[in-house]
Amino acid sequence: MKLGFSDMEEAFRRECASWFEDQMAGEFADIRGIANLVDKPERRKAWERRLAEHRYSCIGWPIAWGGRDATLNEQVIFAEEYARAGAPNRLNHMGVELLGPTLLALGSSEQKARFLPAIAEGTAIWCQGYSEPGAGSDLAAIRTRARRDGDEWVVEGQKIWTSLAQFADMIFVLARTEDGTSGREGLSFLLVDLDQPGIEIRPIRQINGEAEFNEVFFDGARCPVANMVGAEGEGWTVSTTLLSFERGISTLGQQMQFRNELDAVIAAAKRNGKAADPVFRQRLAEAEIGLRLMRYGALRMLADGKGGALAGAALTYKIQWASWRRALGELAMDVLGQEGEVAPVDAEAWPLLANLYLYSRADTIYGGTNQIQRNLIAERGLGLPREPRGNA
Amino acid sequence: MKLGFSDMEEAFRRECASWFEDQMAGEFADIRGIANLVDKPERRKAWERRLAEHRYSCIGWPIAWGGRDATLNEQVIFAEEYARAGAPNRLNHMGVELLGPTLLALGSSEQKARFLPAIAEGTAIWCQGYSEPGAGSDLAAIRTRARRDGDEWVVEGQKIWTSLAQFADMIFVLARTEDGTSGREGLSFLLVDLDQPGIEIRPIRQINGEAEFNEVFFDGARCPVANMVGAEGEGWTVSTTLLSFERGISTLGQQMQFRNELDAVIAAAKRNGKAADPVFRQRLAEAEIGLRLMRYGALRMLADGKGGALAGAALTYKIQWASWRRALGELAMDVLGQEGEVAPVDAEAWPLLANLYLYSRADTIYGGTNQIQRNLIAERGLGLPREPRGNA
Amino acid sequence: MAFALDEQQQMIAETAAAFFAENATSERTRAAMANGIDRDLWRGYCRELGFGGLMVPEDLGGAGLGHVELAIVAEQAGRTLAAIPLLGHAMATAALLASGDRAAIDVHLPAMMAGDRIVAAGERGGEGMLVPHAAQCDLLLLLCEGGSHLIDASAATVEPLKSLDETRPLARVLALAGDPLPGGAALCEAARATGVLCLAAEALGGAQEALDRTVAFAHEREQFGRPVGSFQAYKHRLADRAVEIEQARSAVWWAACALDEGHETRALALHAAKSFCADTYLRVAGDMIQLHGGIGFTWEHDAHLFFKRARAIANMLGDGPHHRERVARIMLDEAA
Amino acid sequence: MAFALDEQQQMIAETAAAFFAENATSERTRAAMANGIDRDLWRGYCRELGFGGLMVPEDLGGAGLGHVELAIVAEQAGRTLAAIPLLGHAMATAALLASGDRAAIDVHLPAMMAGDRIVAAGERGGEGMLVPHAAQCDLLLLLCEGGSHLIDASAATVEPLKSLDETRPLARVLALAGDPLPGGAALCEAARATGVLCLAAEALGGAQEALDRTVAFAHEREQFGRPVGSFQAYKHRLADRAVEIEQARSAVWWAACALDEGHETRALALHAAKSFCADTYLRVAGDMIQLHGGIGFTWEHDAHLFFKRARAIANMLGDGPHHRERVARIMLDEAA
Repeated sequence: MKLGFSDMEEAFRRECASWFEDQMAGEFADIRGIANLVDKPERRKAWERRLAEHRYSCIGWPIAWGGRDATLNEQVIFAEEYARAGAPNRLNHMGVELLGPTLLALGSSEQKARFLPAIAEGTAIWCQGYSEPGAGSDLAAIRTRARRDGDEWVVEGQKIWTSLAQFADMIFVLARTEDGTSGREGLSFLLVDLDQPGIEIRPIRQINGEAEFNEVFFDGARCPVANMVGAEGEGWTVSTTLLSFERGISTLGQQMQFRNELDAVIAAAKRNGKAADPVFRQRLAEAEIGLRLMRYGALRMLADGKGGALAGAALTYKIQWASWRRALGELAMDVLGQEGEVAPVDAEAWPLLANLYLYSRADTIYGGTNQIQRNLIAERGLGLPREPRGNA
Repeated sequence: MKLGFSDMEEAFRRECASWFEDQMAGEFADIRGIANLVDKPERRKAWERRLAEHRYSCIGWPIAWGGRDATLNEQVIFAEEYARAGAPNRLNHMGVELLGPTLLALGSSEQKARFLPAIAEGTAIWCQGYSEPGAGSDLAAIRTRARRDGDEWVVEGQKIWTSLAQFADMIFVLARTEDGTSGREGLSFLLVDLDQPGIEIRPIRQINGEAEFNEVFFDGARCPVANMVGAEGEGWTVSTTLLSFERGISTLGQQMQFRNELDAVIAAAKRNGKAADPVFRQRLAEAEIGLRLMRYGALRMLADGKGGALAGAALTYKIQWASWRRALGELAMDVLGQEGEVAPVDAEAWPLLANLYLYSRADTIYGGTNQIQRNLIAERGLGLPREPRGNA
Repeated sequence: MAFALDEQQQMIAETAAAFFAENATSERTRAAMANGIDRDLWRGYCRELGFGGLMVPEDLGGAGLGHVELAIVAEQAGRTLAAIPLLGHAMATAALLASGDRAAIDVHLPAMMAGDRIVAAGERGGEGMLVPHAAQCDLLLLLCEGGSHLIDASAATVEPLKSLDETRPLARVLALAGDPLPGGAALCEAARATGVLCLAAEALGGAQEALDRTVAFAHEREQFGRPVGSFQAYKHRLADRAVEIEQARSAVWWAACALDEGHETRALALHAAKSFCADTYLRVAGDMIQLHGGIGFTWEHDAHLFFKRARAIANMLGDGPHHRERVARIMLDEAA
Repeated sequence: MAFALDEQQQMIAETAAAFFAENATSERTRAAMANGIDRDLWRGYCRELGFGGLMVPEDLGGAGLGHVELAIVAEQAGRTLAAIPLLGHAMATAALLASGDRAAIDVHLPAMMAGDRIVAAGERGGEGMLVPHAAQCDLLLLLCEGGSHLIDASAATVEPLKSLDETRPLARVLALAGDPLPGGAALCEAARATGVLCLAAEALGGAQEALDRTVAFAHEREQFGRPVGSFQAYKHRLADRAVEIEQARSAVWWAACALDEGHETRALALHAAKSFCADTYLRVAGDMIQLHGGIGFTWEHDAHLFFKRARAIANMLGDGPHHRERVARIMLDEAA
């Protein structure tokens, strides 16, 4: 067991840090430290392409597909330095971190050849079509249908909570392809072009006044039959594989953003004197401890591969970070007091900490609510009986 | 709405306070402030009789049955002054507060005449036979059986968690009198003499080393048929009525004991300097607030009679005090640090606060666990769907 | 001792509940968010309901009621997030009456009672003076060290701000001129006490409404083929919040009675009520979002309005740690 | 970076787990409660397992392992509430090695490693000096301001006490004589760091075992015709505790690695591990009682032994608020 990195790894760290610093201090200074997910999409697309030019868009992928076949430790280092430099959240997170690995694992040669290069080059942005109005936490209740029409699938239905769909080029969709099925049976996993008449995207305005999430309506939207990943009716398995990539390396980058947020809270507490208040000091310490334990938990999760304790650590990660961040939002507002509740009249977006306070309420909901996570931990992690389904 | 008491009520308060002070400073000084429930049972029986001599054993009962027909406010005052003077916990709580009111409401004239005077005179101590090894939280799963044999019921089975049975003369028992029934059907409510060969009492040693609770084994124990309260098979209704008296006036006396415990924590914090620590001050304040809100909650509950908000306030009282006291136990130990973990080698019982820490873990379990209380609040108070029973 | 609403109080509660339910709808509150006050609603409250002079003695044309009745009404206003200047109004009424300044009373109270003169009230805080409705009001009541100022709004420099709680927007009072009201610290304390009670009662109402709506949702919404309210985790969460709301109600009633009766526990009760009710509201409103799932964090759903109001209340007139520290001072026998 | 047990560490974990599971049974622990130490178990640990010199360099006859291995073993000891003097032993080993005092090492280490010489270790606290195993030990390691003393037990006046945690009883050290070890504050810190890690690892093990036993009970016990573990409130409670235990494990590994590697986060890691693991153990052990229902607060059931051990660990070598305040100092860039 070892915490430290090797000299070669530290050299890679310096290389990453230096390149990111150049970019963020230079051409991409205008999007440095952008916390907001919906600002300046065109510039962020440009940033995706710049990453690709430097072969930095998907370093964990095989060299043949535009990656660097980077080791786990290199990926850890990359994610940390990326975030430390204030590089913006990846607009193509879904493509790089979720769909790409899924295609590498389960895609046909043709699918790899058609879809992977555009992700690696930063030219195709992907989003995820899972949740539906009646199937939020309960993915098995999906009702979006796809029927075969010659060489194409024709999709009818509605997805919701689709993050960043308004900027995306492609969507992967879980749709029911077999009539009369319910639950996990009869679903297929389809790759659909968003730029077609059968698709309408409506942004959903959130609690913080912005719109990251969308409703996506499918009304006769089409995709080639060849765009189905895995076998027909096996979409649930594909989606499970895809979700298993969710808690990977990118969590370490996400943690650097959390670090920035905690640092902002610390700075505010120092400014207004709360940093000297023993009651607040306890809470600040708890936040610091929680963040550090997330990091070491993620490192355990990564080092452990698929074995033993991973089940525990990986299962517990979502609720850990989401609860931590929500608590940080509350701490931020408690530290700031009334000053945290106001912004200039003409401000378009809320300042970092007010936005954290608001947006973090969604963290414990999307991607599996805390309640669902606890079910999973209890059932899969501890082997307790499953919650019964109702009769509906 | 009014907080204050009338002049007459305040006069009654002085009268009570003065009599209790005389007793507790005089003849009963040896059991003053006794927190332990199992110490000096004979002296406590003498105290029950002394209360009766002064017509103070059951002041809320009708005058005809040995009470004083006291108003609600008088009962509130009595309970508070009783506890304030450090008078010991009532050994006959079950008789005075639960069985007595139940007999007054549902008992036959003969039952009233046979059982009420001895309770009022402090000569018959009662205990409660509800829980069973397989029916802790789930009273409907009761398996203790009673079969008719001429003019008698013959009882077979086992009760558990029977508080103070080792000092009691009589037990009220919920037993299944109809073969083939299950759940709430076919239960009857019987009054059984403990002093007979068919009954064996085994104390259960608790986490604090003492034994307040007992197992009570019935092996051919007998009681006259006339000792059944309510109709045959209607025991569940009787027990529900009885339990509805549980959260009455006596809660206010109980709160004075809580006050003493909180005061002991405050004193300890002042002694060792934690009272100057802002982190502990917040927790001490929370404890103080919680205790005050219990008092005003109890007053609302009492003033409101059976209507409207009572449902809410009464339903929420058990979990409130049990959780408060458990938290106080934790606070006490946090305040005391290691000093709270030790006692002289020859100490028979734990000091007040260590005992609070240990015993309060039982508070959230007996008389309906916090989990059961939450079910009740959600189902009866908020009208949410009931938990399904299994198939066993 | 009779710790329940009497008949008149019950009637006031029902009247206020009906008035706000009918008039302070989500649509109207959202419409009022553009400028911070629903002025029609406020005039209706003052004139039709006749609550503009709720705590004003009858010889001054008021209803001659007390803090218990204020709490009853504020609870109902809080339930609907009514965009009205009740807080400043109640504080200024208390301050004026406590001042005994007959001239000021004659000048201001009649117009205030009619709903024509809007008062914003706030206190000097750490970094500045953020006062709810300061950008909308006619009069400003400012609580400072050792005294209060009641100032014509035109005599103050006010910077309007974008506020989290748009149903009661904050603005920054940058500079002010005007004379302190007679009465000094005592008057200041009277106004603050009334304000604290008003906020606690509002928080109670908001928490109750947030709970009720979440319970209703729990019956309707299905996941995994069952109403979400049938899941025990859901039930227990709501049960815990219901327990806290019962305690919060006890706290508000205690504080209101203690104020009206000059009870020895008056200060303790106010600190307890403000901290406990605000914390309860924060928790219930947070759970309201969580338990509604995705819909709960959309702009269209009202959950965020409760959530933001809860936060605003928590921060106003002393936060939780402040009030608990005051409780500690009292219970530990230190100077108040 | 490789944040997982390597093969040797995995083997040590399994060996220790098997040893304690076989030998540190509930019956033996309860029997040992009469005098506070299971001496046979301790000799078996030191000699048969050969862990008496776990952290002692090989040239001194030890196994030459580090804090990671100590943590692995302490976790397993904590799992079974083993009534052994591991804490004092580990702290004294660290102190002796850090002192470089060859004479003291030669005098004490061999007998300690053989399990023949028992060391109790503690620090001067607020009101007195309550030291675990002080009434059972041969040697006393006492951490004071600016230095440590390693004293023959006969040179100290010790008052035995009735202790909540009878599996590791406290006694009061009233007076002492003897020379400080060379090394001063640094040595003191080395001993405390090892002790803190040992306690954190014990807490992790105890929490894991308490969770595992409660999960097992949840499968067996039925109420309302269902296994209690099928109730969602039960499941979610256990899930929350499982999350905390995962975090606790990360904390222990982090602190152990940081100690062995002299990592810059060393101090932070130790404060985090002690406070987090102790809190986790307190919660899990408390829930163990609660979720067992009535049986959980009987003397016969082991739940109270975990509960009392958790409390004892929380109070030893600095409580939660103390360690969090230290974290605050570090993170807020103040003097450590």
